[in-house]
Amino acid sequence: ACGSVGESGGGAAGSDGNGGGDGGQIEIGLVPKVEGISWFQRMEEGVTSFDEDHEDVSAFQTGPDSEDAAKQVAVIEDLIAQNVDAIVVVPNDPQAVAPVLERARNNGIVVVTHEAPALAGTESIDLDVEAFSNQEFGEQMFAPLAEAMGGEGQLVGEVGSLTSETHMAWYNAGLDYIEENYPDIEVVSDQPYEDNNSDSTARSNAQEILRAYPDLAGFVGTSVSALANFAAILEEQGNTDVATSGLSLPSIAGPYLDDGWITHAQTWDPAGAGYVSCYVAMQLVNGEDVATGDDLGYEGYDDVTVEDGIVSGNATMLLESGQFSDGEYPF
Amino acid sequence: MQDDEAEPTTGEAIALDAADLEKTFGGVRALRGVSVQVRAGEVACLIGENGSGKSTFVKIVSGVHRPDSGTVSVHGQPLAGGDPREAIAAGVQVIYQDLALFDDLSVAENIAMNRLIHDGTRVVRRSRMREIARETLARVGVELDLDVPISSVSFANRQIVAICRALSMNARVLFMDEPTTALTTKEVRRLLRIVAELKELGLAIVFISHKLDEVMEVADSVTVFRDGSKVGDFAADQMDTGQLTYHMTGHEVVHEPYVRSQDDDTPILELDELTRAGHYENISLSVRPGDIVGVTGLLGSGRTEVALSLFGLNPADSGTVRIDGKQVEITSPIMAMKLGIALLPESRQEQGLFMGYSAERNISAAQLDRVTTAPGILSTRRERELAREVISFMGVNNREPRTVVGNLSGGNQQKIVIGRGVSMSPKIYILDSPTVGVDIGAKAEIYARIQAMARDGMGVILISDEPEEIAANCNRVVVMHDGRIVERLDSDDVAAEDFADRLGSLITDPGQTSEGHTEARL
Amino acid sequence: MVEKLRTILRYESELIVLVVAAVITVVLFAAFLSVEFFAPANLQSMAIQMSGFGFLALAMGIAMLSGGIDLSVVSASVLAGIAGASVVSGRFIPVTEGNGVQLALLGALTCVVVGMLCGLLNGFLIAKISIPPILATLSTMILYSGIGMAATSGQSVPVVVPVVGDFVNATFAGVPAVFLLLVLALAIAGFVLNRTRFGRRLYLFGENQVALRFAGGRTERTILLSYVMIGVLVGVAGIIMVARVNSARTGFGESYLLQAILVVVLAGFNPYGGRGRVGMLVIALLLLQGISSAFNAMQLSPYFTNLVWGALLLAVMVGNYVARQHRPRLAPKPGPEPAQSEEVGTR
Amino acid sequence: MSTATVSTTRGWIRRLRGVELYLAVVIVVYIAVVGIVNPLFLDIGTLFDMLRSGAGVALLALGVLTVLVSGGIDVSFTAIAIVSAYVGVRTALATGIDNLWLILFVAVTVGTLLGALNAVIIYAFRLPTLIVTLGTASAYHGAMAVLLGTTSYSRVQMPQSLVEFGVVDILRIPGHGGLSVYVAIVAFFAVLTWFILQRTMLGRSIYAVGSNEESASRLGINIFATKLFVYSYTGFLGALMGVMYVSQLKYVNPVSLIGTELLVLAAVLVGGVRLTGGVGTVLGALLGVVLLRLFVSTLVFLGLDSNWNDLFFGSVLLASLIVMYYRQRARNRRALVFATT
Ligand SMILES: Nc1ncnc2c1ncn2[C@@H]1O[C@H](COP(=O)(O)OP(=O)(O)OP(=O)(O)O)[C@@H](O)[C@H]1O
Ligand SMILES: Nc1ncnc2c1ncn2[C@@H]1O[C@H](COP(=O)(O)OP(=O)(O)OP(=O)(O)O)[C@@H](O)[C@H]1O
Ligand SMILES: [Mg+2]
Ligand SMILES: [Mg+2]
Repeated sequence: ACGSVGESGGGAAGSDGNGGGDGGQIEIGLVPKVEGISWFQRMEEGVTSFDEDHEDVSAFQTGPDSEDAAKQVAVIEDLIAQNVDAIVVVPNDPQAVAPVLERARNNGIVVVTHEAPALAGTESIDLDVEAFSNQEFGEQMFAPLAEAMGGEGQLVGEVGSLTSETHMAWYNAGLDYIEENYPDIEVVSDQPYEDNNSDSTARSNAQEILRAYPDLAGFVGTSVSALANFAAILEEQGNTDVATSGLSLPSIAGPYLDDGWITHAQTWDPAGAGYVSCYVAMQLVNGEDVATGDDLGYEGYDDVTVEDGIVSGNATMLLESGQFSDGEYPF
Repeated sequence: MQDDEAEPTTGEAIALDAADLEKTFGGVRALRGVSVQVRAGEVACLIGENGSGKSTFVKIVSGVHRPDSGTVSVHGQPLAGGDPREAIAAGVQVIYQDLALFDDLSVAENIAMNRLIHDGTRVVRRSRMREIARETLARVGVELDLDVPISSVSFANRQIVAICRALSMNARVLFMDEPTTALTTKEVRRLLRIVAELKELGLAIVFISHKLDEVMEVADSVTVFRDGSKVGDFAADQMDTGQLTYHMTGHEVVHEPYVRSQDDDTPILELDELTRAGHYENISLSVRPGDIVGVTGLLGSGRTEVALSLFGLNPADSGTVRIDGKQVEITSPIMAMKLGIALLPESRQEQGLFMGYSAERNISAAQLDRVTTAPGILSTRRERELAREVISFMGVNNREPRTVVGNLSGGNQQKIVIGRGVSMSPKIYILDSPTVGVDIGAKAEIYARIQAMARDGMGVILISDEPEEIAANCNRVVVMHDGRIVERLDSDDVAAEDFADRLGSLITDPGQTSEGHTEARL
Repeated sequence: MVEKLRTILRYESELIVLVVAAVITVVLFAAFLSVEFFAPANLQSMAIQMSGFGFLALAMGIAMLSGGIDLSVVSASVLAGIAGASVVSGRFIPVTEGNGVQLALLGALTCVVVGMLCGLLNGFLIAKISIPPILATLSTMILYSGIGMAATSGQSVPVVVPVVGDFVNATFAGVPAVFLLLVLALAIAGFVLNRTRFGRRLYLFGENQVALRFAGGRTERTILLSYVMIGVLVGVAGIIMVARVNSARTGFGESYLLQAILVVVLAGFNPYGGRGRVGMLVIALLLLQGISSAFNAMQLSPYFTNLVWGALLLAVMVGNYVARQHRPRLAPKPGPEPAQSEEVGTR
Repeated sequence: MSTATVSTTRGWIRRLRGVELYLAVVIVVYIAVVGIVNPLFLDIGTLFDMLRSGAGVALLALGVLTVLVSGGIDVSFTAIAIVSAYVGVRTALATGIDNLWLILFVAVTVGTLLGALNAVIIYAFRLPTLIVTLGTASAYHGAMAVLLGTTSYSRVQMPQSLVEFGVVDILRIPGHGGLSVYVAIVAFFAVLTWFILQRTMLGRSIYAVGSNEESASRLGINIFATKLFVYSYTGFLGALMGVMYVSQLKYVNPVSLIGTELLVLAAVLVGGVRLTGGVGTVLGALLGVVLLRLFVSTLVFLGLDSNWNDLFFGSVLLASLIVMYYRQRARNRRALVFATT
């Protein structure tokens, strides 16, 4: 399948809009969910290195101070008003940014999203960039856990929020996988618990879950807070009966993996996502396509798939014990 | 007119020497070069109309305010000014006009706090607190529950607490800024006796009051203020109240006793066996057009509670209220006002006025309907007209309707609240303690207005602690005690020569007519 | 004329301080920013951003006039938005070719009604149960977002009627319609607060609620009504939010709560009641929006914006203090005067 | 001061006890209900867990109590907490001295100073405390982010002394977890705060200032010194809490914690502490914290779906407030207190 995009004249229009006295540079603004947390600081590194790699591009990151879709919309509106050439967004709530992104496109601005497959193929965006297939990522998360549980026992899950599209996609894909392959694993709560990406909530959830389910055999956390705090509580209690898996960062999961409190952790490099999203945006501004098989200049994205408006890489990063020498974590 | 210094009664040292004090508050000259000297063992009374600068003088000496210029020294030691601690350390104690108590702290703590602070106490023992409180209370001869918060204590007892707090220290100069406003005759007597004792101990006492008979009783010298300047110092024994009044106001003040002149005797308001458990019992009363019915008694005798019931704020349990012969159930102030009842509340600061707002806003607050044009839309013009009307009828000294009432003197504030009620042309006007803290001149003007209203056919209920006030204004009087009416006096009693004295003793000693007990409630 | 100017100089110190702060800010922007910042497109975008938030701030301001506070403004407007969006989501009422406009109006009405009900509950708790406003609205803040969460499972409620989105983009003579709506609301609120009986009672309540009761004001009804009015504003804010993002979801706009309080106190509203003017609120809103957009344009970190907001708030308050030292002792206008007593109290 | 008469019943002391008693009853009933629904809840380990996770909030509550009693409101304490802790951590990282005492020292110094700065601004310019602390909260945190950045540090990157501090137990019951040293810290400061407020002249001055600031100054109470103490102490407790917080989470995230101040304020107010000053006890404030923590941390035991969290929490909170204040309203009416709110 030839996954070429650029059906819209977005690229050309973008170049036109670029005439506004900025020395012919292509301006790309990346709007993260929130500024100041390590994930997006790492993403900014990717944006910065993209900016440095490309003379004719000025790429920068600017975002809100809290994970609030309303503030993110405001930042995007300000970018539209400045008439940048492209906007890259990691939406807090894809639905909420959709209209403003559509407006951006109507103004001839190229729009690329990351972590918003739901917007792919809509009028709101040109392309969505994913580090991997969310379904696979979810299965990858649950498989080693089921294995470690010996294929049986109680399992509890926790997500950042029930409204997070990607978290729920991983969780549900994982559940389907378990249902099919490990019928003896019992998922004890109707719905995953929720930590709102807050460490203190994740921590007290972990304590309560362990008390309320004394026979728990497995825990899966799709948010960084969920997995890390659950592991921390296991460590504090010296509890070795529960296998754990989920999303994490090298610097957070590293020590727990080394000591065995985390069974399995995986992630993707936000720097790569930032770099590649900017790359895609630049291509579209220049009126060029992104097609299956292209190399987008970053590890894990050297052979991307483009399908239904989604550019998927192969950038899942499995975290393993002893993978990084002490303290030398990339992020 | 004599303006010369009064001869010092004793050869004692000068305890307080304040020279050339000037103080301006954002344009208002509160003190204009005032000098006052008080000797140890002397009671110097300070009198003057509302806003003449008496309290400001006190606050400067006690370090609450810093004077713009001028000096203060206590027993020869000059004070830098503007620091209460310095003044207290020098031996200055004040019973403030507003008492300056702590509502949420207990009686014991309120009394002892002063002492504890200046003893440099760091760790507080409750027993020590109570001990100090008990000692000083004993000195005044009053018993109070030490552990209840001040907010649950009657105003009279609060005044006692404030007095005790000042007495708990070994003061050398004691200021008493209207310490008797809420006290009844009996307590006033006691206080004046204490003043005499303290004087014997060599204290210099500055006593401020609007009640000239008290002043005449304790004063060695009298200092008169007018408009921030000192009119003069006078030896008390060479003066009478008439002369003092003249010095204060610049004219003679006479109270004309009120005689009812209406001939329509059908009552506008009738209370029949009105009862509210714990507040008052079996109150029966009727008011005819032109009546000024005095309601008096000790504090806590239930007068205010009855007034609040008539104003819809304290529903009665049983009994009936009839207005113009029709039985009514008054459930809210609005309804009371619709029925033609107006109330001047007891506390003008807390219940009467919006202190930070202008006079016109205060006046229109009770009858916004009257200053609207289209339904619900206010008219600035009408509001101002109404304010002007009230201000001129009541004779408020500051004629600018935009003046913030908090900046008016007490008497003028009171005129505004009273005038607000008058402008509603009520059938019945209930005045709860209308002249507390109001100077002689303003008092006379207020009396004149009240009587004028009654003459026009309004029924007035006048709640008051002062026998003189009742005597000067009422044609009928009821004395309440412990929630019941214990005495009714009609126009013949009121007209009698010795009425004020008789009333005074009826109030202080209601035991004459009932076996009631003199413990203050509420 | 000169006389009038002098009066303004003497009495309107708070206004002057705020205007001076605004002027300095604009001058600084002019120095540091390209002309593009003042281009119509950017001004339009700022106007749109201000609109939804402006309604919330106005609502908060009204609560503060009575000495209260409404911590539930954002969650109530989101709940209203969810209710309104459900109407136009096609989930309950099928959307056809012809009924788009009617549905949109019905949705808007739903928003306002739900907002009003939320305000009514707040008002009831405050006026009739006497729960302190800060506690009452804190619990309803949690409650309202709880209802929204339970009703939607946290999912976004999409809007499928296109007119809703058009509403935000509509302009009259280049001015966004939603902004005109805000201007209209501010004007009406200003009128109601300053010139009507109800507004006056609200101020009087904030100044001294006991005195208002003795003056025959229906204090409880006034407070209840004021929260209903807040509810209506919050409902309109809900409409604007929904229209802007074409959907509604719990948790949206939460960060606007503290910002609303900030803008209101910056405008000189006294959290203890009785003081505050809609006109000043307009200036404060413009100031805050200007700073936020300008800093975004300069790609400054949002934390830097916070720093500047905080510092600005303190600077303006200190400016007011200094100006107050020279204030004469007359109340200025029939309008809600900002006079302060000389007391030591700093509450 | 336009705030008029507030509660004027006779049994002030009795009534205060009333609030505490009421809270205690609600807490016991609630625990019983959760225990019946899920007996696993009734385990000493659960208690240990809750004590530990509630410790930080309890410390903040003690500070908030002190401020409220003095007649002020503080909304900057969470900002102070995280800023101080972050400065402490950064100091340790920059100097390479991985020592708990150093971090604590730096943090509480910063916290105390920031609190003191609040007091100076409030006092010098006679400004409403809510406004000042709203401004400083924004400014402090903004300044930290601008000057130091917002880099977060994970368990291995942060000072190890903090990681160790977070897991110290003073008592362990095998199979049920342990009682954190945090509990001892909170107990110590609860007693200290109680002692200061109730038994020292400083504490009584705080009540006096909260009750009537003008009167307090006329009595010669040093208003500035009192406020300086109140806000500095709150800053101090905040900083301590900040360090405990990052230690416990084993993760230093300088953009966390902010936004929780209203809940802490609510907990303290639920505990019967009066918003306008002069009234409040340590016991009440702590019971308020216990109650709110219970509500938020029993959902797993109750088996409630996460979607129902807020609805449940909001309703229970509201219901208890209604009962509490409706009774007080009725009492006030009889006592002829005329304020509506
Ligand atoms: N803190 C203040 N700010 C502004 N004006 C003040 C202040 N204190 C007093 N004034 C003004 O100074 C003048 C003198 O007031 P002061 O209180 O000294 O009068 P007073 O003689 O004690 O009156 P009263 O008999 O009513 O107690 C008045 O005009 C008053 O309004
Ligand atoms: N101590 C009190 N404090 C408050 N209200 C009281 C008190 N005592 C009695 N009330 C009565 O409570 C009722 C409510 O007062 P208010 O006038 O403020 O309410 P409202 O707004 O008129 O109420 P509604 O909407 O029922 O007409 C009135 O009837 C008032 O008189
Ligand atoms: Mg989210
Ligand atoms: Mg005086």
